[in-house]
Amino acid sequence: MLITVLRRLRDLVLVLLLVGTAAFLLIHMIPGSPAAALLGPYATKEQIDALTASMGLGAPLYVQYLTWLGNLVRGDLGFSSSFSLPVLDVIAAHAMPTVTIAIASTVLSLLISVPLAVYSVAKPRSVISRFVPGLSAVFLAMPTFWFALLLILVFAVTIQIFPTAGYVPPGEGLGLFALHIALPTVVLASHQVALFVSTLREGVTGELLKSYVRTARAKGLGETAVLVRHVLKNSLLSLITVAANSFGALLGGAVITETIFSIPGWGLTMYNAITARDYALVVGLTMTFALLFVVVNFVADLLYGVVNPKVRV
Amino acid sequence: MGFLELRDFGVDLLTDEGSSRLVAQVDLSLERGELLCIVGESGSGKTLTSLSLARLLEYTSATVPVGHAALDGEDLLGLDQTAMNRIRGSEIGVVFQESMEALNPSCRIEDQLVEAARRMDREAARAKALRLMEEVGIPDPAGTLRKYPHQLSGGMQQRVMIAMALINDPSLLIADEPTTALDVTVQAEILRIIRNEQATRDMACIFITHDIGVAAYMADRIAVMYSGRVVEAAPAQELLENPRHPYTRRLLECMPKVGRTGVSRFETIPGRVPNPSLEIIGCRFQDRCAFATDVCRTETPQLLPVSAQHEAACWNQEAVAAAGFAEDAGAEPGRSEDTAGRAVIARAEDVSKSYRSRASLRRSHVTRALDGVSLEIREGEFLGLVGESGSGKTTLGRILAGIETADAGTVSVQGHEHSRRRAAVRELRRNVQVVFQNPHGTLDPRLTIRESVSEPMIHLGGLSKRQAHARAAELMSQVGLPEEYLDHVPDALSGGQKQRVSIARAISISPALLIADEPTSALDVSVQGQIMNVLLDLREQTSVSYLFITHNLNLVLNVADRVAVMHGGRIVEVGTPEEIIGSPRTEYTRRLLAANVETSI
Amino acid sequence: GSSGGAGTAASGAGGGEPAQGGTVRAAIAGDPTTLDMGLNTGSLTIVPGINIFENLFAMDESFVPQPMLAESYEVSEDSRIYTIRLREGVTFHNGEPMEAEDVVASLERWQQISATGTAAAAAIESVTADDASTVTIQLTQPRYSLLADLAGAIQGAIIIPAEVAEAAGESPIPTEEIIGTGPFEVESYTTGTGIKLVRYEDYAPSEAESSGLSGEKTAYVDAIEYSFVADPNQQLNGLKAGQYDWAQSISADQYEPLQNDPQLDVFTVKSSLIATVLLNHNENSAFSSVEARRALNKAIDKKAMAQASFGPEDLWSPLNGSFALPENAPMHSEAGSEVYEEHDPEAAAAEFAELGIDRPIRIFTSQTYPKYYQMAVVLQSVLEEAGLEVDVQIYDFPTMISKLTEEPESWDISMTAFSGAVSAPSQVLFLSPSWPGEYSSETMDGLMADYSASTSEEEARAAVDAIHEEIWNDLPAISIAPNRTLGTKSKKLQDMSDFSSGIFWNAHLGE
Amino acid sequence: MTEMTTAAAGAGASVPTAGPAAAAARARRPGQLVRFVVRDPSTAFWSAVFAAMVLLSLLGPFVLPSHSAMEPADRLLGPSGEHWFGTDEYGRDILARTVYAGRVSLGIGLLVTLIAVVCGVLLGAIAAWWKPTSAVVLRLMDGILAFPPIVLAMALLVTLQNGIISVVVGLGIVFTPYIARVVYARVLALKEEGYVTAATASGVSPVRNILVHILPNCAPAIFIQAIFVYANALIADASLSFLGLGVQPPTPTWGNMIGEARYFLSVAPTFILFPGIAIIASVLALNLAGDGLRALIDPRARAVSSLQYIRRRAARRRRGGRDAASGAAEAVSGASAR
Ligand SMILES: Nc1ncnc2c1ncn2[C@@H]1O[C@H](COP(=O)(O)OP(=O)(O)OP(=O)(O)O)[C@@H](O)[C@H]1O
Ligand SMILES: Nc1ncnc2c1ncn2[C@@H]1O[C@H](COP(=O)(O)OP(=O)(O)OP(=O)(O)O)[C@@H](O)[C@H]1O
Ligand SMILES: [Mg+2]
Ligand SMILES: [Mg+2]
Repeated sequence: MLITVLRRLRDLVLVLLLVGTAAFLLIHMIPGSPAAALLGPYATKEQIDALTASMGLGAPLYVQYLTWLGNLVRGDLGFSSSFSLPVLDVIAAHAMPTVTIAIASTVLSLLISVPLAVYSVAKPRSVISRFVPGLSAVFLAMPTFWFALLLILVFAVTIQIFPTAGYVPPGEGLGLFALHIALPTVVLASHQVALFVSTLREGVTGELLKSYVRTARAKGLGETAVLVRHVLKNSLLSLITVAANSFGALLGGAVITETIFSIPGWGLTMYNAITARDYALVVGLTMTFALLFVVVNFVADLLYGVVNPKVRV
Repeated sequence: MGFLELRDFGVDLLTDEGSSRLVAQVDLSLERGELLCIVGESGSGKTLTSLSLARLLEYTSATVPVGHAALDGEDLLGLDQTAMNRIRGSEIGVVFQESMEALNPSCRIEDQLVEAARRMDREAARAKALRLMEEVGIPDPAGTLRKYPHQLSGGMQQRVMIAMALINDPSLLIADEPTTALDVTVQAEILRIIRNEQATRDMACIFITHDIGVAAYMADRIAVMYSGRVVEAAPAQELLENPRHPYTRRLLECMPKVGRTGVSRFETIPGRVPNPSLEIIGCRFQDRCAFATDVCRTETPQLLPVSAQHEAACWNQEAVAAAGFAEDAGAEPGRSEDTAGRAVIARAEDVSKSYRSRASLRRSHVTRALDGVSLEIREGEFLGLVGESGSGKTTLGRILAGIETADAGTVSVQGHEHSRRRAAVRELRRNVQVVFQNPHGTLDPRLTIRESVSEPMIHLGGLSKRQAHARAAELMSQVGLPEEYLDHVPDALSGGQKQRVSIARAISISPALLIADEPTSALDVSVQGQIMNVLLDLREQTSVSYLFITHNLNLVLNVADRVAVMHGGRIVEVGTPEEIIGSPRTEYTRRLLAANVETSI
Repeated sequence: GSSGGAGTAASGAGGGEPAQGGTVRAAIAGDPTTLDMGLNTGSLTIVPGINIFENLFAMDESFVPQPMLAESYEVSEDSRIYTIRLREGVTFHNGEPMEAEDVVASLERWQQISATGTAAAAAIESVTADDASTVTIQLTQPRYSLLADLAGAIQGAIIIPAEVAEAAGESPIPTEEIIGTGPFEVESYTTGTGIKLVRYEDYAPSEAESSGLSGEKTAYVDAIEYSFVADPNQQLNGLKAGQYDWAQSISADQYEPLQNDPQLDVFTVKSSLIATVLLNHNENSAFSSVEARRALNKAIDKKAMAQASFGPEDLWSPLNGSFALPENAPMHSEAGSEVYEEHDPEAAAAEFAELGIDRPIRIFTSQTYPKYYQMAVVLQSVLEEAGLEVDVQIYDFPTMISKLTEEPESWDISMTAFSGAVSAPSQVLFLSPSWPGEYSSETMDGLMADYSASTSEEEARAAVDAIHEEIWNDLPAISIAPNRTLGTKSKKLQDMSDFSSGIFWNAHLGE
Repeated sequence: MTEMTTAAAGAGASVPTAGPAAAAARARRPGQLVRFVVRDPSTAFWSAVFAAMVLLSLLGPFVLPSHSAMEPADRLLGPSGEHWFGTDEYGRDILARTVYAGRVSLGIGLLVTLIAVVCGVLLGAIAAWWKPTSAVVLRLMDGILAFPPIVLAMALLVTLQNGIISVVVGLGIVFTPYIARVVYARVLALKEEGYVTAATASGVSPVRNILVHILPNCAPAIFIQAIFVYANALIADASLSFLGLGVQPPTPTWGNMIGEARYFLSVAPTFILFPGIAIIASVLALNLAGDGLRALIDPRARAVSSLQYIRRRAARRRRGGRDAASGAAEAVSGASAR
């Protein structure tokens, strides 16, 4: 166990370093500077140069990189130029919406898709089941922003039951908070549900052909018992991987959805940080995403073990 | 009216064009306490028949049982699946072929057993499960109940399956090749358990096997299936002694015989089993039959009573009965050759090999596959290597062939020690060739037979592509295949034919040593004979040595010059077949021999 | 709604006292990241900033500087000494009174960090506090634009407490130290989400009549809540759904449809931009020669371009070539308009052919500002019609700016817009050598000096006309048309000034 | 952006990781293919839809009016006889642009897929065959998966100065792991196949072994995965364009058309419709055709589709009730109705 954890940790550190370095180099490669961003569109070159120097960004790239590495070792992700705050504080401050939406969307999707997929396989000729495969295919093919625009038009502009955009921290009222993250969550969940349903449908149908199902039927179990007691658990395996990947990706901030709905989560912050050439923040966020991605997948492996005793950790 | 009555029972396959009959003319009846074996080669329709009977096949394939089937007077084919569930749960128990697959990998044994129980509460079910587990010979029943299937050995899993099938005290037990994947010794135990349970519970039992030896050990009655039809059915003794169908007869002749050594030829049935869905005018065995007459080609024989209990579907029963059993066609069995004085061409000294398998994320598990093994193979020698599953036979073969490297010890072929140098590896490959167990996997499905056979000649033999292709034709005749097969892809060939191609490929560069790793285990007994004959002929023609790996002790005792017995990664005994049969030195060898005798004729 | 339906601030004072209270919900296009209006030139900072900060002087309705935090001022005979008396009773949001030393420190910082400030600094010898309420500015040479410089809103000379000014230096002022003298003060700034301003209860209004950014200011509403909504479409949706009372960046395409909306008002804002084709004078540029620039000027149909990019006429009229909006009386000029109006594609094509430009014209543009991107697209087709090859390169805005400055040999044309509310010709960025494009001309320098040396309105007027004349003669850049900012608000929000974007004093919420 | 990786992840996970290569060879037989089309008309239909979109985008621009001709007076018109799909904000014909954008979008998708396949196959095969490299390659793939595509896209867009190349390279990198993982798993499995061992024993060199025996046998799996990558690349390209990080206008892509159209959602609501439908249709066609084709080569997927087939047949049989064995067929459909 210890060895496994250590090996995982080593891999994690490697991935983080790789990702961090890549982000560092890439963002510095992009023209433009934090100073220019701070000064706005009508700043002159002199002003920009002066501010750049005073921000300590004048040094050669390798020196800046080594400094960054040195700080990183000490757990210091640097200082965000656009927020004038330590990067970690900025990341923490913007965690709430992204994490909530990612969790809400994933949980909601699982709650919907698992029964739906099982039902649609079990009762293929019911009305709902006939529409499930087609609908999930359509939702998988639909760019999320397209669906988001549609939802806004219907639910925020026409019926006006949800706000069109914006965000209210849960501290200022849970109801308002929920109202504001409702549409983005639905947008992301629509895609996830489609993904999960199609994964699970395939999983369940595939499992149905395995011999142990025949054994269960040979015991005289009814189809419902066969599905729920035997097939479901085994077909969750592929879903776990897919769900973890999808959840991990959402934790990386759904940039487009957050932009459309003006949700100040990690995705929008990342987008703004890039626009503002906030070097430290871009690198910090990138590493946070990578960390969460790896951790979520590790947890998925653990879960995998719960379902599949063969690979139990 | 028997307890189980099948009248004109069959199985239809639904296709776009309509339906085709996969299984037909099954007329069988079975009493309580009676055990019926259905035997037949792979693809003869045994599984189709038995699972259609239990109405289990319809879920996963487009098949429909037709005709008439009644269990204790109840019409099985007229029921809907809900009603069938009731019957399946309480009246019919099923033991499946692949126990590992047939158990739910993610559920504990206990849950799987208990959920099968009808008409009792959880506690009673648990208690009963525990009792049954003991009954089927599981050492630590309580502990095992808490385990998951993958934590059990194949034999244990099969016992669990049996316990599961018995938990509702069914009146009919269907066992579909329950021992095929198991070791001889384990197989013997499982067979005993089933026989016992069947007898003590007074159950009717349909036992399916492709091994007529097993059938002989188990059955009260035997039904022989061929290409989806029952061709002969009779009380076991009667069928074995007085077969009336030429197919039954050939099957019996093909069996390796106990106690013989130095055999140089096996009986075979030429040709292939026709696909059961084919419409054939006349007898389905006509092309392979020595007794076939004109009527066989024009009219389909029905099952005709031979005696009160004995039926056979053959127009020429009398002729079949009249002909005596063919003795083994080869040189009359005699002593195997003494190879002691010959030069050693391959030698393993004190070879060890361990595998670190990551059984789970937590434990890494070290398997000692070989533990100080020493072995010599002499020029022209046929060395048999037997042992239970997992004893390290394959590993030893792979290490000798240089596909795997040993952790410790030395291996040399023709005096050269194995090394990683390119030239040495080439030299080794030239000297040692391998034929693998699974004929389906060993040929690249995308290459033609010609390309596959030519590969070693081009890469090791230094032949040009043209030369190699030309020589491929010769090789085909050497392994008894028509030349036109060279342009086929492997899929067009049967298992036995593929195995011959593998052999052709292996001998194409005239290796000094041919390692054959269970080359016949996946094949039917009739085809096994063909393959063995090819190998034996080669031995006559060239001075190639064999390391012949198998768990079929009978087979290897029949033909080998020397036999080595492996157990738990060690070689526990080496000797001539006569020595092994006559005076086995270890307890393990004795058990192996005993198990073999039980299931042989 | 009707266009121009929003009256000026003054009209509010007419009837009975407007309703007090309520919160204005405003949507702006993004997180300004800093509210330091003295430093940041972007509209995201300025829009909330003008409600927080005040300068010594402020522009009135007709862009003439009027005393704001100043009570009065005197100019010496030789125009070199400005003595400014500060208004009594003005306090900062932190409760401290505003005193001369704060003004001195603020102006020091302004001279360091602001483009206008640094330009002015060349003429400023010293800024001193005579007593607590008097500041003297001593110049080395006359600077006619000094008051206008002090009144500017872009990187303006905002007056902040001395300790804040000194602590910040050249860096942005941290959010918790955003302290001004304006009618609203910062209550909270949640990065990424929004800003909340509340009425500054101790605000001391000027007694002068309210006009433009100057004069009396009354905060009727209790608070202003700015939400950051990046997508203009979403701002509109929010307005329609009643989620916002005012939105900063509604697409001009909505101008006509919204005029019929029963809930919303649309209007154009006075302090808007002048859309301009920026030309590169670098020797590697196709437009380093004046002939090429003239051919280009002839090739462009300004009206068509304005129409294609900005839509309805209200948004780009009146069409003329001045660098200042017509409302900006001191700076606006019709001089050179005959060149501006020249449109002769055939002649242009012939001239280009004669010049033998044989490589693609490189147009840099950014989709960050869709309108200017659209201008680039139109320009592309114009040039292609004139027989030139065109290579439009699109970057995000920071990249484009950085490339324009750092790779001067890599481009020929860029699209942008400059403020039409400049208060001195020196604030016209394309005339500045430090602005991308490397324009420099001794003639222009001389005319600029003339303007600075002006001592009377007439002299200044003449200089402004001469500068316009020279601009259309030498074509440092080509002004296309005013680009009116669209003001969009709900009808509930009344009496909002249309002088500049986002003025919330004197505005009030109806029932 | 992130949304797109989710989709790709799904495709990644649902593709076969192993399966007898024999199945692949079987699938090549034309008879089987025809039978499959009959069995699974939906696959045939969606393949045809995609083929039609490709053809249209290749040939359409020759017959349609120019996609770049502007008519400022006719801006933002709704569909009419003259402009079937209406006009955009410059008065350009949306039909012509949608069709032309198909060329660009589908072309980009194809290039992305090619890059991902080439890199993915190389990396996957190397990592699986030479064990020591696997750690490095797998970490690299993890790194790419965990890396926010938007940073990469932005950096590439700016440094390469060419929207098409940067999107192609960027997405090529982003999707490489999805191919590499499949190849890795397949090669790892195929490495244990008898015929690969047999080839080794026949003196075939590792490189030749990979080229001759392994890669061709995982080609079907790669092909199927490539289809899903293609589909997801279309969505990803659109997402990048939506953020202004994709192919830059005036070159139309479906994504940047939607990106532009969103500003005119309330003025010209049909504008956003057509490029959107084009994306959805092509992605849908690719995904569904891919699903069907996968059933041809992946034994598990084939089993799934045959189970569905069984049910359909049973249902049809019951409705038709045309057979003598209708009692038994009843049982079949009874089973399937559950
Ligand atoms: N669902 C099906 N569709 C088409 N053909 C089938 C189906 N199931 C079985 N068959 C064919 O029917 C024949 C008999 O199959 P069956 O599984 O009963 O043989 P078996 O005697 O059990 O063989 P084995 O010893 O290999 O288990 C085979 O040729 C097989 O290919
Ligand atoms: N590649 C491998 N990785 C891990 N363990 C292995 C590997 N190959 C073999 N083993 C283990 O080594 C032991 C010996 O295996 P080997 O295949 O040599 O046995 P065998 O005698 O050929 O068995 P069988 O009769 O089942 O073929 C077994 O316990 C097996 O699980
Ligand atoms: Mg079978
Ligand atoms: Mg073995």
